[in-house]
This record gives sequence, C-alpha cells and structure tokens, in this order.
Amino acid sequence: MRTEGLAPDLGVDLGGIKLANPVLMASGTFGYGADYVDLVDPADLGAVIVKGTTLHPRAGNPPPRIVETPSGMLNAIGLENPGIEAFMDEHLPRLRAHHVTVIVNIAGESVDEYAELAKIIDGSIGVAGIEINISCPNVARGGMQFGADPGAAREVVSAVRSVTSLPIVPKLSPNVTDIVSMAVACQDAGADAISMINTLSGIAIDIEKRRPLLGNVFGGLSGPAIKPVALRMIYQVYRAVDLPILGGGGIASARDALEFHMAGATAVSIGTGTFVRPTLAMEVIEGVRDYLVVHNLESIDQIIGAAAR
Amino acid sequence: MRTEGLAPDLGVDLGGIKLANPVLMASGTFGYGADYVDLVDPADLGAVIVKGTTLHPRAGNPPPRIVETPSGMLNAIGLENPGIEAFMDEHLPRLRAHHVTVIVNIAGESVDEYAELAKIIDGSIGVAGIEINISCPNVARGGMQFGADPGAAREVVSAVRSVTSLPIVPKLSPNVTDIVSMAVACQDAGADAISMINTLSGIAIDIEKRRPLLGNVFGGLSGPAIKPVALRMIYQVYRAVDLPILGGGGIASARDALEFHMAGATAVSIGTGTFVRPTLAMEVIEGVRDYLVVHNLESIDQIIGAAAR
Amino acid sequence: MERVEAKRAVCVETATIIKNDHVGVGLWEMELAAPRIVAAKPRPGQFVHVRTVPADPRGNPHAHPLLRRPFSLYDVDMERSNISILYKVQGTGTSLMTKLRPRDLIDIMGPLGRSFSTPSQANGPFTALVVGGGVGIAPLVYLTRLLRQRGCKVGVLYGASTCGELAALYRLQQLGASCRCTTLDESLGVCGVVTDLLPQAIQALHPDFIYTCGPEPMMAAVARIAQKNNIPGEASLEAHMACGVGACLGCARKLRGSDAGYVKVCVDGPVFPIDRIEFEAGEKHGAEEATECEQRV
Amino acid sequence: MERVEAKRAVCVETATIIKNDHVGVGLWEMELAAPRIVAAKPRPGQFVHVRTVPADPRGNPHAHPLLRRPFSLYDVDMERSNISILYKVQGTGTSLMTKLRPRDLIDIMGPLGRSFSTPSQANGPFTALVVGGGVGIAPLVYLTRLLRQRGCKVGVLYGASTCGELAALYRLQQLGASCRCTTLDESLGVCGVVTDLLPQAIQALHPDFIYTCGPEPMMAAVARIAQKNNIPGEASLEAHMACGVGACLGCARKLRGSDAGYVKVCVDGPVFPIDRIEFEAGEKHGAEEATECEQRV
Ligand SMILES: Cc1cc2nc3c(=O)[nH]c(=O)nc-3n(C[C@H](O)[C@H](O)[C@H](O)COP(=O)(O)OP(=O)(O)OC[C@H]3O[C@@H](n4cnc5c(N)ncnc54)[C@H](O)[C@@H]3O)c2cc1C
Ligand SMILES: Cc1cc2nc3c(=O)[nH]c(=O)nc-3n(C[C@H](O)[C@H](O)[C@H](O)COP(=O)(O)OP(=O)(O)OC[C@H]3O[C@@H](n4cnc5c(N)ncnc54)[C@H](O)[C@@H]3O)c2cc1C
Ligand SMILES: Cc1cc2nc3c(=O)[nH]c(=O)nc-3n(C[C@H](O)[C@H](O)[C@H](O)COP(=O)(O)O)c2cc1C
Ligand SMILES: Cc1cc2nc3c(=O)[nH]c(=O)nc-3n(C[C@H](O)[C@H](O)[C@H](O)COP(=O)(O)O)c2cc1C
Ligand code: FES
Ligand code: FES
Repeated sequence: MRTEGLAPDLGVDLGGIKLANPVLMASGTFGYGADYVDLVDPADLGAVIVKGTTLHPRAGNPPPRIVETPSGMLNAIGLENPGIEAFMDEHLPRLRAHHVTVIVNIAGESVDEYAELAKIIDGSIGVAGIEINISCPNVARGGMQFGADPGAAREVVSAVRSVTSLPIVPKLSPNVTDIVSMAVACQDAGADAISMINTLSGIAIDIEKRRPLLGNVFGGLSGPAIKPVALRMIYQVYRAVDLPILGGGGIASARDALEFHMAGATAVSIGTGTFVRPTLAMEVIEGVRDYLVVHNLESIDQIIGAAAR
Repeated sequence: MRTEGLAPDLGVDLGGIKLANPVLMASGTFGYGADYVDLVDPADLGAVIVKGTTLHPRAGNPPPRIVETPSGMLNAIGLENPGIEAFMDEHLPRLRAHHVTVIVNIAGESVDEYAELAKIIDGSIGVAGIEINISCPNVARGGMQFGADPGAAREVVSAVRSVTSLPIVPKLSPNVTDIVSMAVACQDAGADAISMINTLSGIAIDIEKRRPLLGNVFGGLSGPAIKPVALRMIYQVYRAVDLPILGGGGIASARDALEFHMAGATAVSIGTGTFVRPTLAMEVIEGVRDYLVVHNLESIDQIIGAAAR
Repeated sequence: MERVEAKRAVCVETATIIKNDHVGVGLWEMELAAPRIVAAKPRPGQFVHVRTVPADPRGNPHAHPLLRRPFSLYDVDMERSNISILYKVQGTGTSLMTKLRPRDLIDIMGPLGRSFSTPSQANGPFTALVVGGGVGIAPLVYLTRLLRQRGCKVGVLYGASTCGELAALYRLQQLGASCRCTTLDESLGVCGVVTDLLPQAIQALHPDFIYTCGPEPMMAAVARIAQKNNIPGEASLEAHMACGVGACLGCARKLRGSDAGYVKVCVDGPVFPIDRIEFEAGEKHGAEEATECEQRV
Repeated sequence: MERVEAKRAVCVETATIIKNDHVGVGLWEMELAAPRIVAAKPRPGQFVHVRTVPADPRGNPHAHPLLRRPFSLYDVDMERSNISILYKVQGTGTSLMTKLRPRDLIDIMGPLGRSFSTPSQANGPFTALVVGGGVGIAPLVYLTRLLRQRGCKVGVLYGASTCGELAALYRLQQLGASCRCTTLDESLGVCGVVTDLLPQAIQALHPDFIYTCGPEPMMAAVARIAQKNNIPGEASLEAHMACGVGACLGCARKLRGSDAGYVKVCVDGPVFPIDRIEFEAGEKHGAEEATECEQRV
C-alpha cells in the first residue's frame, strides 16, 4: 500500500530535539550505530539513542545475559560500556561524520555522576539530547533506585537540568505503582520530554539445573510481550503531563508504532524488534507514512494522543 | 515420558488448605467449575478458585471485554458475578456434590465488605479457603487501591482474619513498585498463604477507530507474556516471606509450572492457559509427576524454591 | 421449534485437514475429519473453536496467536464424519489457516453454542427465509441442509460485494433452496444490498421464520423489516471470545430488555431471537436507504 | 594465516529452501538458495542467523519464537549460490525448522562472525587436524572443503554417541579428508570419545594447526592436549545471541587474560584461539579419564 507522490510530514519535535521522523533506536539495542551499518543507514533514522553510558567503563554482568521468553526476551547486560570518555573520543565523532542524530543515554551511580555525565556531554558538539536512564534494572548501584521514587527522580533530573541546556529526556521504569507521579516529578524538575518504558523486571529458571537462567538472576523483559503495559503507561502519562513522550516497548510493526502514537507518543523507539528484523525501523517509518497518506493526514501530529483524548 | 508404577507425592499444604495436587484453576477463568465439565473433572484438580465474588451482583464492564496481545490477552470483565448469596445458594452446593476443593475469591468495595463476605463464607460448609482479591485492576471502586498500598492490604487482611478461621490467601497485584512489602504486610496481618500474580494493567488501541479497544479502556494482561514478571515476584517473595505461595501468571506447560515451583510456589494456578488448551491443568499435573519420577524425587516439596535458595 | 442448548457434549479434537481451498475472494473452505465432534451431533448455528496454528505433537504452547478462533459450522457430513468451515481472511489467525494443507492436524473444540431453532414435524409445513451477507452465509448453509432434510421450503437471499464472494451459492442451490443474490457491482443478481430484496421476498414467500447472519447493519435492517411484518426470526452474532464455553465472561453482550446484565454470546448464543438483539449503531442499510446502485443510476 | 573479520557485508535475505532432510539421529540438513549471502563470500566458521518460522509476506511479527537462531555454515556451494546448515533438534526453534519444506521461504541473516584462520599460499605445505564432536562438526566441514581446495592435508577426528549421529562422515570422506571416528556404543569406529584419538593423531600427522568444535568439555580437552604439544589452534564457541552483530552485548564471554572485560561471541568470535578460551567447568573428558567404553570392558 505504498503511495508515491504524497509526502506527509513525518517530522516531530521531541522537547526541542528536532527529528526528521519519529522512529528512534532504543538505547542498548543499536550499539553506537555501527553494528547494523550494512543493513540500516543510521542517518535515515529519527535518532539513535546510544547504549547506556557511565562515567567509568563497566564490564557488565556475567553470562548468560539473555534468555528468550514468550514474545519477549530478558536481558541482563549490566550496562557494559566503555565509559563516557571513550564514547566521546571514539564513537561520537564517527556518528557525527555520518550525520546521525544522536541522543546519549546516561546512567550514574549517584546524582553527582548524572550531573557530571551531562556536563561532559553539554560541552560537546553533535549530541541532540540526553536520555537520563533512571530505570536500568540490571545494575546493583544506580539505576532502579532513582526510577522507583519520584523524589529521587526529581533530584537527578534537576541536577542534570542545572548543568545543561540540551534537551533532557528522563527514561522511566515501568516497575512502579504510579507511573504518573514519576512523570510529574520529572516535569517539575525541568525535563523536556519523557521516555518510556524501560524493561519490566523478570526472571527465568532452568528446570534441569534448578537455578535462575541469567548470570545476574534478574533481567529486563522487552519485546512484544510488554506492549500493552507500555501503551497503558503512555496513555496515563499523556493525559496527566504536558511533555512530549518518546514511547516504546515491544514495537514490532508499523501498526504497533501507530498504537503508540495514538496512546500519546510523539516519537517511538524500537529495541528488541531490531534483533528480529534489522530493518524494522525503516519499515515502521514507511508504514506510518502510508497510514497518513491513506487516511489523508498531513502530519503525524494529527494522530498523537488521538486515542487518549 | 510417562512412567507408570512409581507414585511421587503431589500433595501440598497451602497454608492449611490440603491439596491433592498442586494445580489450581485461577479465579475468573474456570467459572464455577461447570463450564468445562465435559473436558475436565474439577474434582481431579488441586482446587478450583471461583470467579471473584462480591457482596451484591455485578453486571460487569461494557464490551469489548477481551483483546488478544502477543502471547497474552487483556481482559476487562469488571467482576461480573451473581453476588455471594447466589454463589452460596446455586453454585457451592453443586461444587460440593462433585467433591471439588473450592477456594472462593472475594472482592469488596470496602474493608467492611471484605469482612462481611468472609463472614458469610465462614459460616458455610464446603469452602476450603478464601482468596482475597485485593488486586483486580478492572473495577472503579475496590480492587486496586487495596492492592497498591501495604497499609490498605494489611487492613483488609486483618479484617478478614478477624472473622474467619478458614485459610486466607491474599492475591497480590503485580502493578507495584515493591511486591515484597505487600507480601510482608499480608503476612503480618495473618494471611496463611500468598497468591500471586494477578494481571498487569495494560491497554490496546484500535488504529482504525483511533480509540482504546476495550470498553473499559484498561484491562488486565495475562498469559505467557507475563510469566517472567510473575516468576520474578514469586522469587522475591519466597526469599522474604515465610508463607507458602500460590504462584501463577502465564503457565502454559508443565515446564512452566516447574519453573514456578522452583521459584518458590507451593502450588500453581492456571488461567489463560485453559482457554488455549482446556485440558492443560491435567497435562501439567501429569508433567510435574513425570519430572519427579524421572529425577527420582519423592515429593514436590523437594523442588519448591529450589532455584531461590 | 427445536433448539440445542450449549454444551451437550463438548470435546477437544485433533482433526485432520481433508481440504483447505481458496473458494472465493478472500474466502477459504476447510474440510476436516472430526469424528468426535460429529459424534456429538452438532446443530446449525453452533460453532467450533479453532487453534489456528498446526497442532504440534511436540507441543509449542507459545505459538502465536494464542487464543482460539470461533467459526460457525458451514456444513457437516454425517456419513464421513467431516465438518466444514467457510472462513474469511481477516488477520493473523485466518492468514495462518490458509497455510494449512491436507493431512495437517489442527486442534478444534466443539460443538459450541446454541443452535438455530428448527421446526419439528409437529409444526406442519414450514417456510423459512434465510438472509445471509458475505461470510455470514456460513451457518445458514448447514441450516438450509437441515431445513431441506425436514422438508421445509427455503428461500435464500444472499448478498455480497461482488460475485466472487458468493462462494456458497452453488452449495445452496444444490440443497434445493431458491436463491436470489445481490452484489454491489452488479456482477451477479440484483444490484444492491440483500435487504433490498427482503420486503418483496416476504410478500412472495410468506415465511414462517427468518434466519439471518451477516454484518450488523444488515442484520439490524433484517430485524426491522421482519418485525414490521410480524415474522419471528433469529440471528447469529459475533463477539471476541476467549474460552468459548462460558467460563471467562469475555463475550458479553446486552440484549433488549435485559437490564439485569449481559448475556454470553458463546453459550447464550451465538444465535438469538432477532427481536431481543440491540444491534450495534451503524448506518442504515438497504431498502430504507438509497443504495450505491440506485445512486449510480 | 587468513581470517575474516566480522561484518564485511552482512545482509538479510529471504532464502528459498532447497532441501530439508533428516540426516541422522536428531540431525537435519537444510540447503538454501541464498545468492546474496553467497555473494558476500562467507568463510568457514562464520554463521547465519535464522528466523525459524516461515517467512511470511503478510508479516506475522509476533510468530514464536521471536529471536533468530545462530547456525554455522555447514557447506557453501558457490556455483549454485546455495548454503547448507546441519542442525540438531533442541527446542522450539529447531523443532519448527524441521517442519519447513522445499520451496518454503525462510528469513536468514549473514554471513556473521569471524571465521577460522586458514593458511595462505605463502604458508607452504600445511597439515590441519580437525576435531569435531556431534553437531559441532558443522563448521568443520566447510572448513575442510576450503583447506582441501588450498591443497592442505586434513585429518579429521569425529566423535558421536552412536554411528547414526555421524551425519557428516560421507561428506568429509568425499572431500578427501582422512577420517577417524569414535562412538560411545562402538557402533562405528573406535569405542570412546574423540579426544582419545588425539594424542596418537598428533604423533602420526604432526599437524600445523588444530581446529575444533563440539561440546565444551571436549574442546577443553582438545585445547589441553594441543597446548601440551605446542600446537596452535582455534575453536568455535556458542552463546545465546539476540542481535548477532555486536549491538546487544548479549553474547558476552570472558577470555583468558582479558580482565578488561568480555568479548562478544558474535563478532569477536565465534572462532577464538584455543589458548585464549576459558572453558566452562565440566567433567574431564576423554584421554585423561576412563571413558565409558573402558569402564565397560
Ligand atoms: C460464533 C462465531 C462464529 C463465527 N463464524 C465465522 C465463520 O463461519 N467464518 C468466518 O470467516 N468468520 C467467523 N467468525 C469470525 C471469526 O471468528 C473472526 O473473523 C476471526 O476470529 C478473525 O481472526 P484473525 O486472527 O484472522 O483476526 P485478528 O483480527 O488478527 O484477530 C484478533 C482477535 O480478534 C478476534 N476477532 C477478530 N474478528 C472477530 C470477529 N468478527 N468476531 C469475533 N472475534 C473476532 C479474534 O478472535 C482475535 O481474538 C465467527 C465469529 C463468532 C463469534
Ligand atoms: C555461532 C553458533 C553457531 C551454531 N551452529 C550450530 C550448528 O551448526 N548446528 C546446530 O545444531 N546448532 C548450532 N548452534 C546452536 C544453536 O544455535 C542452538 O541449538 C539453537 O539456537 C537452539 O534453538 P532451539 O529454539 O531449538 O532451542 P531452545 O532451547 O528452545 O532455545 C531457547 C533459547 O536458547 C538459545 N540456545 C539454545 N541452545 C543454544 C546453544 N547451544 N547456543 C546458543 N544458543 C542456544 C536459543 O537461541 C534460544 O534463544 C550454534 C550456536 C552458535 C552460537
Ligand atoms: C539488550 C538490551 C540492552 C538494553 N540496554 C539499555 C541501556 O543501556 N539503557 C537503557 O536505558 N535501556 C536499555 N535497554 C532498554 C531498551 O532501550 C528499551 O527501553 C526496552 O528494551 C523496551 O523496548 P523494546 O521492547 O522495543 O526492546 C536495553 C534493552 C535490551 C533488550
Ligand atoms: C478473563 C479473566 C478473568 C479473571 N477474573 C479474575 C477474578 O475475578 N478475580 C481474580 O482474582 N483474578 C481474576 N483473573 C486473573 C487470573 O485469576 C490470573 O491471576 C491471571 O489471569 C494470571 O494468570 P494466567 O496468566 O494463567 O491467566 C482473571 C483473568 C482472566 C483472564
Ligand atoms: S468466550 Fe468465554 S464466556 Fe464466552
Ligand atoms: S548477539 Fe548481540 S552482541 Fe552478540
């Protein structure tokens, strides 16, 4: 159903981050943009959100780090990354050279670390925005404690806000009782947009060994299995908060992406879906465009939150 | 791999409820035991947990009430039920006549209603225990508010405890930040066992109508999709609380049930899986027995919590 | 009138596919060897609940889609113990069904639901008018077979968008029903929608009873016209289903005058008296409105 | 030595199944027309990442299982642009693969990973010893083909539980490799495990290089014996994979002396120098231990 000739506007503004189209690669699932380069030109994407980056290099968790589950997977990577300096020196220049819109996902072990990371990024050229990972369930320190408590989230976001004028996008954990209060706290603290959802905390068990399957015991559940939960949370936050939402969690088709837009997402992120179909992001961009054409819509804005009003 | 002759002990004690085998039908998925009677003899099951029962009859939510999702489904039944009196008069005698072990799932709109329901049941013969539904996400009043706050859960469980000596089993909602504190609150209030998990709150959107698909907008996600989350919560509660656990959420095979036992469940409940394979519960009983035989284990106790220690 | 209440003898059966053919625009017919279900004496209007993925002896409990799909009995061959369904490709489940080949195994459950009411000998001579739209014709074919076996006179009004969708026409004619068709593109029969023919057919046949299945606006129009003419009737409804046996309460629907609560389409239906159904809001349909064809003229 | 770094030219291809045959106990061989992957000049030791469900043009993005499955290139037919994989039925994905028939389409991605090192002309005469256990023989067959094409002398030690699992034996012999086999049940070749033969084979062949793939305890034993004899070598490792291209960091594994962190099996491997691998704790294997056969005697 591709309709040539007509060209609806796929551009969106995600809290000050101008995106040529609303499809982003989720943090931790597209490396630094180079791994899929034979299959996807990262410059064609709305943006690439790079792997969660910490102040110091991290080795990550012991294997096994992934296990498949029904319509999903658990991962317990443990934020393996070369640290912010190596990212700035090695990866960012390459991304910049390829005209990729880059959002850096940062993870600190303390409020100060978040601020320090943001300060380092603020001083550089070629970063369009910062995604603040307050939700990674796979590391002992940092991560979840900030994502589970509105007060702590407010602190982290405020600290980052105070050191950068780059657009900042806190990424929320779904493992909470009240997602709206988390989003409100981020809004109050000066966030420019909200990213959601990160993975659901889960485990799997090897019934022959009678032990947890993951080296880290706990992992993060991603993939189509979590889509209904992601949509619900986006719907709730869209109705309660004025910030644009970067929505994701289980997107596996253009239809899925449209559901996210209609629930309230200004842009969408694709993670696990890329592992299954490396070119999924491109198919989603095309499929969303087709939907707009077929339904005589001029821009994506006309469907954002359509089902949540 | 059926091995005749050997007969490991499948009996378990779920906080005072003696079960001939550890496989139960989850509330709301097996009606009052009569709907599947051509296919499954309810007397062969560990127990039947009947549909959530309220003080007064409830009509339930407007349709559509169900929608399929990847490896799962959303339901928004809205606790349609004929009320406790009709249950006691019409359904319970029939269940009793068929020698079914019956657990009644109760849902109140207030603490008092929970107590009143428990009092009515306490006075009757033929009920083995009470599952306290403090977690139904599909009703406006009652349900979730008790399931999201340890203080409220404690109140409900205490109130029920004070009026009955029947085994009481609060059923926890997974839509919380800290499942362990919910379980601890229930333990402190005198619960005999913990049932978990109820459904995850989710939505789905009709991209043609640009509206939520369910009449009630929000529904409860069940089925294999939620299994990793259920296992994680059971694992956490098993390590923190001394009560036996009735574990469920996405069980679709004997292998799944074994994972639940090893994560810490004394007994398991099957819901959505029955819709897919009506005889699943019987297959699970047989498959668990086979595992014990093949691994030379005499009783199910030997695997309960094996992966969580 | 005779009618089957739900759940006389439900069974789950691993049926063998005999044929699975593309029989019309978007339409497929699947014939299955299902001796256990046939032994339960299924009645017209009842349905089977089908796992759309191949039955796997090794068991793949997570195959997508998870839930079963309901399909009316299109025909039953009592002698060979075969059943047939006529299905339209809609989404994932029905797409997967088209991939199945003869000799493949498929997991079905049934017979389920309450059947159409049919006249017993005692009713004397009986004239039925059957009104089907699109794939809604499915339950009406087996119904027609039974009515004809009982010696009833059966008139059929059968509408679709185009003649390639009238997949059941030949079978209906073979059963000795007198059929009149409508298509929107005038490719066969009268140009228009099936309810355009209804007032005249009522005049001509004086039916004792009207049976209908098809899109809701069509059935709503049939119900209006039937009631205007004081003719009783029944319609087969659809609802999203999980269990199919009354256990999940997922298939709720309000009936007229049932403030008390919802009925379950799977066990209280899928067949309901037309005067009790509250049809879903939809455009007016057929006779009462200018049809596309008239507008074209 | 020549070696291919990962990702020279990865492509995703809807390949057509040419054959999919049951070739041994629990073993299947699938041949695929995959011109784009063949055009990327895949090398021995590289793998393809396979969606185990039939490729569906209508798209069923939720088909189970979701993730791709990695399989080594068992053989490549450059002329016909076909590739083969030899796979063992383990769980859901590999079970589903056995259901695929010639002409079905399947979604594969590759070639992926770093290949075995192979001698270039400049290395002069070269003797390779190839040690495979069970389905671990898969990458070693294509390797043997290449080594033989380059004029190398290739000795193969090939072990399995029983002769019905030695599915690659004929193909190896056709390639002109001298093969010795072991089975645990004495059904073919020497009774025992494949490493029982290794010390003697090293004496006889004086290999320049040892290549191995199989169960971890087997490869660990091969590594120990190779190192004791000062012979360099490489082994192909497995890890659970999601992306297969280095993006997810899911396939991490520690190498000896790499305190700095983990390597990625998908892009840093799957082939690694045997002296750098920290093998998974397992029982001692073969030569160093009494085997079942000896115990039986
Ligand atoms: C009693 C009954 C009898 C039916 N008889 C027939 C028949 O004879 N021939 C025929 O072609 N169709 C029939 N249908 C409709 C048929 O069940 C749906 O077309 C089918 O479920 C669509 O499945 P899918 O996976 O292709 O669609 P998807 O859209 O992918 O399905 C998604 C979900 O929606 C449900 N769904 C979608 N459409 C319908 C619908 N119209 N009614 C109920 N559930 C739906 C599915 O069951 C599934 O849960 C009948 C429905 C009912 C309730
Ligand atoms: C580089 C590489 C090359 C391989 N080459 C071959 C080959 O040529 N022939 C062959 O038969 N097998 C090979 N394997 C192993 C093969 O990938 C697994 O047997 C297969 O993934 C099992 O899938 P399943 O769905 O049947 O099993 P399941 O147990 O149902 O799979 C569940 C999950 O575990 C993973 N998994 C299970 N076993 C393994 C394993 N041994 N290694 C990695 N992941 C696993 C699956 O990918 C999946 O994510 C190779 C593995 C790797 C990493
Ligand atoms: C292998 C893997 C690694 C991930 N790493 C990160 C990370 O470093 N930082 C982060 O914020 N989210 C991380 N995530 C979460 C994803 O960015 C995304 O939020 C989540 O997977 C849900 O989307 P999906 O279902 O489309 O994958 C990771 C997810 C996966 C599967
Ligand atoms: C249709 C439906 C109705 C349900 N009704 C109830 C209910 O009345 N009370 C309750 O405590 N749980 C109810 N549940 C939740 C189930 O008992 C069970 O906890 C949940 O579905 C997870 O298990 P499963 O994945 O095996 O279905 C219902 C679930 C479904 C699918
Ligand atoms: S489908 Fe479950 S009650 Fe009707
Ligand atoms: S499988 Fe993703 S990095 Fe190796």
